[in-house]
Amino acid sequence: MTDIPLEKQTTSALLYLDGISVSFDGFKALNELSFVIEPGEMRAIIGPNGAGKTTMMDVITGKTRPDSGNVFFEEGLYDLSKLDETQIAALGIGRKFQKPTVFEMHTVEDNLLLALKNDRRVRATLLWQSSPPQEQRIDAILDTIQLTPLRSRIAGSLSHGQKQWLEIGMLLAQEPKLLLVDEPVAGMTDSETMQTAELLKEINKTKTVVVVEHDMAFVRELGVKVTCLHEGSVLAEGSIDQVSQNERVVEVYLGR
Amino acid sequence: MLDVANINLHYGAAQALRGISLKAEPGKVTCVLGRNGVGKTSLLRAIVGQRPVSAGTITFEGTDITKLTTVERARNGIAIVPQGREIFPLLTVEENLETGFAPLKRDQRSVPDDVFSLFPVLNSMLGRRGGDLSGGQQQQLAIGRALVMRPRLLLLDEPTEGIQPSIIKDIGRAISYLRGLKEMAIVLVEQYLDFAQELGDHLVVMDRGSIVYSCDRASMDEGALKRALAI
Amino acid sequence: MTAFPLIRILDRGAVVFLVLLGAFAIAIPVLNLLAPPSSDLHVSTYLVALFGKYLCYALLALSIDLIWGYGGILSLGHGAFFALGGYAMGMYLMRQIGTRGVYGDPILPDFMVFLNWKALPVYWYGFQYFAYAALMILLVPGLLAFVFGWFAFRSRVTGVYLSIITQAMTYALLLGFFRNDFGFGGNNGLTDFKDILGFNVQAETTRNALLVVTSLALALAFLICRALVTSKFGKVLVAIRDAEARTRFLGYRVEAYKLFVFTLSACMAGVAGALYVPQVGIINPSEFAPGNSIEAVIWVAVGGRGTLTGAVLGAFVVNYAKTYFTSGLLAPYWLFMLGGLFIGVTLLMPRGIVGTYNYWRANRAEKNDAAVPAAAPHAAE
Amino acid sequence: MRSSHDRMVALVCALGFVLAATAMAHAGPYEDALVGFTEGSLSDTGDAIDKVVASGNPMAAQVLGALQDARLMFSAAQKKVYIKTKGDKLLDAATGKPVAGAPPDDIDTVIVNNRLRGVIDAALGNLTLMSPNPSRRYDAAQAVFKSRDASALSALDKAIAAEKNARARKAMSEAHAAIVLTDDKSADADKITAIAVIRDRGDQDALSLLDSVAANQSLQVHAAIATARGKIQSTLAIWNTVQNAWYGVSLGSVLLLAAIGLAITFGVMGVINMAHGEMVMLGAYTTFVVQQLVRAYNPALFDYSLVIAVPLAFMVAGGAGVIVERTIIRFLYGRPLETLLATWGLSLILQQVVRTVFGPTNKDVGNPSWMSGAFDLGGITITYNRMWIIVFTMVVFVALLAMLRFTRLGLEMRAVTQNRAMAAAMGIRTARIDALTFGLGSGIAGMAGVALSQIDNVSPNLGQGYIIDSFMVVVFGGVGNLWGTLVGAFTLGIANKFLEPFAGAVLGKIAILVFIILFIQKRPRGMFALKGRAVEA
Repeated sequence: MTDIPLEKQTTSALLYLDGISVSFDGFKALNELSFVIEPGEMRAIIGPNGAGKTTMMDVITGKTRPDSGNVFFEEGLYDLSKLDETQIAALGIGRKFQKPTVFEMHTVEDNLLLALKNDRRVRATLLWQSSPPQEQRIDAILDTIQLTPLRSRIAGSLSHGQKQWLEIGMLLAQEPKLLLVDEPVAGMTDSETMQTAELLKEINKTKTVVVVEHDMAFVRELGVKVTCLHEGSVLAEGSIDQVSQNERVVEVYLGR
Repeated sequence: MLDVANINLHYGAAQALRGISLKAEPGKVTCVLGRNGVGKTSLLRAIVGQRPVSAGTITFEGTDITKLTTVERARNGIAIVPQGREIFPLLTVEENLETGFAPLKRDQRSVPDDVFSLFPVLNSMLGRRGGDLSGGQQQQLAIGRALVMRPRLLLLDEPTEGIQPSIIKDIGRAISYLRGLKEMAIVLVEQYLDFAQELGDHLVVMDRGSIVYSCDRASMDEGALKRALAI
Repeated sequence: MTAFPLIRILDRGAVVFLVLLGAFAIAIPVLNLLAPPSSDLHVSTYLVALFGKYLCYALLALSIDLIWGYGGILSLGHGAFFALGGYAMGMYLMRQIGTRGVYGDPILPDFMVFLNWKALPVYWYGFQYFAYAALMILLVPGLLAFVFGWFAFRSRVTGVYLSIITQAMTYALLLGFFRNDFGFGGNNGLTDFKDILGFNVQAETTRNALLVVTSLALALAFLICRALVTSKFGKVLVAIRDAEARTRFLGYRVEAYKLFVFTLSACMAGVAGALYVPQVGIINPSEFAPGNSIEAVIWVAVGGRGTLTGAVLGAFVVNYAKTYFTSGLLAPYWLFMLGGLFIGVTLLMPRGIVGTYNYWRANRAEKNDAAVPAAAPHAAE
Repeated sequence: MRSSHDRMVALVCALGFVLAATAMAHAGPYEDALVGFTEGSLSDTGDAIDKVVASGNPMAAQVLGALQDARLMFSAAQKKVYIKTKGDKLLDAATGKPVAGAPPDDIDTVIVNNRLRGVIDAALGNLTLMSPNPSRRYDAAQAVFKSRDASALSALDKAIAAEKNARARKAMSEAHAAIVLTDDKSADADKITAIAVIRDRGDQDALSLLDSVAANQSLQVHAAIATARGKIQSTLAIWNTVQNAWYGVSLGSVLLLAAIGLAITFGVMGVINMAHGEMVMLGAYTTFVVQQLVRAYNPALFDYSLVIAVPLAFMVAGGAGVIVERTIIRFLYGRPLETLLATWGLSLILQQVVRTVFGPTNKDVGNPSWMSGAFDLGGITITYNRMWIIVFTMVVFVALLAMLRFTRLGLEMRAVTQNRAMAAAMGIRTARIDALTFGLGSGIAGMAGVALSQIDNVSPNLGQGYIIDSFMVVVFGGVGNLWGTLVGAFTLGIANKFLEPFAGAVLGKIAILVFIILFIQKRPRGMFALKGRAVEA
């Protein structure tokens, strides 16, 4: 990347959202949102509709520019709020979208190949040759996401759950420092949901993960620190049990 | 009246509804509860015909409407107050209400007085652009707009979402008034328990695309309900 | 996927295509030069020129398929690159006329003498050298495409908007080249060519040679396209076509990819135009007409976009039909057919001939639970 | 120019005779003159003409008029000359009284040849300086202004002295000034006053007159000329700008007319209708057919032919639009690029249909009287057809806005545009609205065709000329925003016309296209980008 890293800020955090505000013509999607993700942790983000979960993802990945506030990455080396999607991706932030967006016309294998951490420039892709280490890497990922038997299938023909996993696999292939996972189990069966939880835990052994999810059973299954957003800012933070005891959380979820 | 018989619904490969069955009666409010992402909205989409069901049937006033288009269902007397209001931003309040004339015969084309007596604020803003209204006003407009259609089935999708308490009260009052008229069946999708409890005659809790708990107000077991909704 | 690029490039379809093309490129000249005019096998020189023309169209179609079929970029202005290449060649041929022109001016082409221009415009310098002309044939269209694409893709102009401004581009050039003071012969364009590299352009042998050269160019371009689309670059391209935003989030510079392929495609179109001019013996502004560009797109649609071979097939089928119908009683009905073709293909056969065939084969294969080869996308963009 | 000059040459000799006539006090020179017509030889006729003019007799003009259109008869036997009136009555040329009884047997028409016709024109030109009709006098004066012939001076003086009509008098004094200025013999003071008069005239002719003044002038005259020229040039420059602006507005209105329909189909429905131009073409041909029928059955109605054509064109093109939407477009929603190709194919078919039915050549569509001609407004000329097209465009535009704003259909259209799914859920028949919207857009294109038939060649390719421009207007103005289309059309129209003088028509057009291409890069949604695809009404 061409941009010069900022000097190290005094934060040990991998990701540090500092007072982010975003408003779409009047309506405040994010309101002075601040929180910290430590390296290697897994964080679940919950919250009712319109709490700003997806907007937060957009800000981190550069899809939306915040009106105010900064997003510091890697101990404050980079301010993501100044970079565009491509640069941010290149810094090692991978995103899985709410609605699975794999490349339908490509085989499972090619989907991974495209995601594989590699030189993204035109020349490189023109001259690219597959190499044993890369082959092994892909095999390994296929194994993790349990799609080995379907490696040469067209991604478009996969089941919903399989697509979700493929996309998670693509995240892994990017070898990002940080994974942003948006509603990974939406529309999955119970068993698929539980498998996904296992998968994410597995991934978390080596990577930092942020999961946005409504499915409480799933979040409980993950058993990690939970941040509850409401109206664009943090309402409560802590273990799932603490959060679900929290008066205000109960209020926003069960009513006023 | 409305009879939804174990329907499935898919978004591409994703299954949003799994064997849902639901009934609604005139003068009664059927309340569908559950956190978001569990398929409540998908259920309403299936009822108004915005998404085709992959299995099961939907019967309305004795006729099978499973295959009908959204327009035809609306013309048969099904009105929806969608999530996020979806009022027409560039139309004035008056024009927004008038869009409800579509299913009506020429001579019936008038805004019922109820609309203004329930939501006086609309009367004072007839000339304003829908997009310029506050969230609460838009919500009231959306309900008013649905009432203009003289529906016999009214579907409300989270009418309290992101609305300040005072207006929530108004909306609550409006819904119970409409129930009192005994002219229409009402299906209310809600995330917030107490709002649902005070209005719902039947309560249904959904999770991950299927119904996990249902009861009448009378036979309601608060504990079981809370557990079904548990976070 | 295999590690050996050559095998990767030459799948069954590609081999079949190249063999057919080769056979064609050999058979036609042989039958034209060796078979006695009396025999039924004899191919008239008229046909040779005609087929040569088709090959140029095929090359143009190929260039369009590369960006549309794989990159999802629908250019309605590719005729412009074709014509620019043609003009570059035309300028070389004009300079070759020398004193044999009507006015016998050693330097100035006839039309300049006619407009009593005193000196050769600077941009005509060097075109007496074939090498220079050849360079320009690639450079001029390429440069235009690069500048144009740089603006368009960087500011994320996509889909219909892109199509419209590409059309506007060729329209602007059309207007420009109609002007005499542009120095390209106004609406008469460039013609009355005498010889190319010392050979008489009218001569049978030259015509056959041109046909062979064009076939080679087509084959080469085809191989380049195959190499591209089967490479990782090609996969990225398709990824962009199907999910541009997603590709960005994977860290690819989408605009760079589009720009590269757009420019390359423009160069191919330029070569097609350059080969076209000596075979038809004239280049004039009408080549810039938006209609031509769109017609070229329909060749690709008919053959099947995103298949390369389909583009070539489409170019041949449609143009053969055109020749057949426009030169007969049916002439007045040709435009009905062409129009009908546009509508019919988009409505009834969006995959095109080859695409539909692949799709059908794939479905049959899928029953034996094998892989599904890429079928044409539904609605690029 | 040339013809009027010849006329003046003749006028001069004629004037000479006027003076001569006043000199000799001879009885009845007119009657004598008339005899000349009875000789039957051209030369005698020529002399006779001059003599008649010289006589200054009130009958003179009538006689020459009759002679000009071969209504002057003579009887060689009786040496008498008669004027045959339009009503075929016979007047005695000498007295002007109707002839009693039967005309003589040997009566015959006085022959003239072209040379004589010239002379007659000239003579009449002279007579007209005193003609009872002020506008005739004005024209005569203008003629003198151009010819600047010194010998006309005295006649002018007489005329000016007698002149009541201000316009004519001004013209005459200008003519007078012109003569004075170009006559070296006249005094500097007179010249300077003359220059003032010329300066106030302030048009191109005045400028060229000043330029034509001989170089050898005294200093103050030079100075006066210089300042005068400066002043005239600046006024001309201003008028020139105004004229350009007018042309711009005129072009803009044409663009707008062609683009409104597109703004609806493209802007509102997001459908790229490449056959839009052909809808315009259909409208133009409807006009042609209407005119043919009118000519055939009731020529008297010709002036109303356009009025009849407008609704018909709307129905024809609109109907075509609805059919197209039902049979093609609706299967392609959400596939803009395919729509683009399919509608292009459609445009080819429509063109060919028209070509087969009406032939490939241009069809001649006439301008009704109220559409032809022009009038001067200050220093600019305004042609009626351009003016009416601007008016028509505005009417269409306003009508469309009103329709969208106040009718049920308009309401439903806007609702569908802003939120298709919700509109359907409200029971609005979206499919029907789509068809009608497309029909409306096409219908307006058809009406545009009626207007364009008045200023453009009606040929099967009529539409193609407009399609790209219209797209540019819509895209530039901002998709889905009629006001944007309005502003876009006029901006482009005026910009185009102001570029032309510098860049020339074609280069100007290219410049505009390049500009728009660059513009779209910067603001892909156009000038007045709206959130979502919503029609502004």
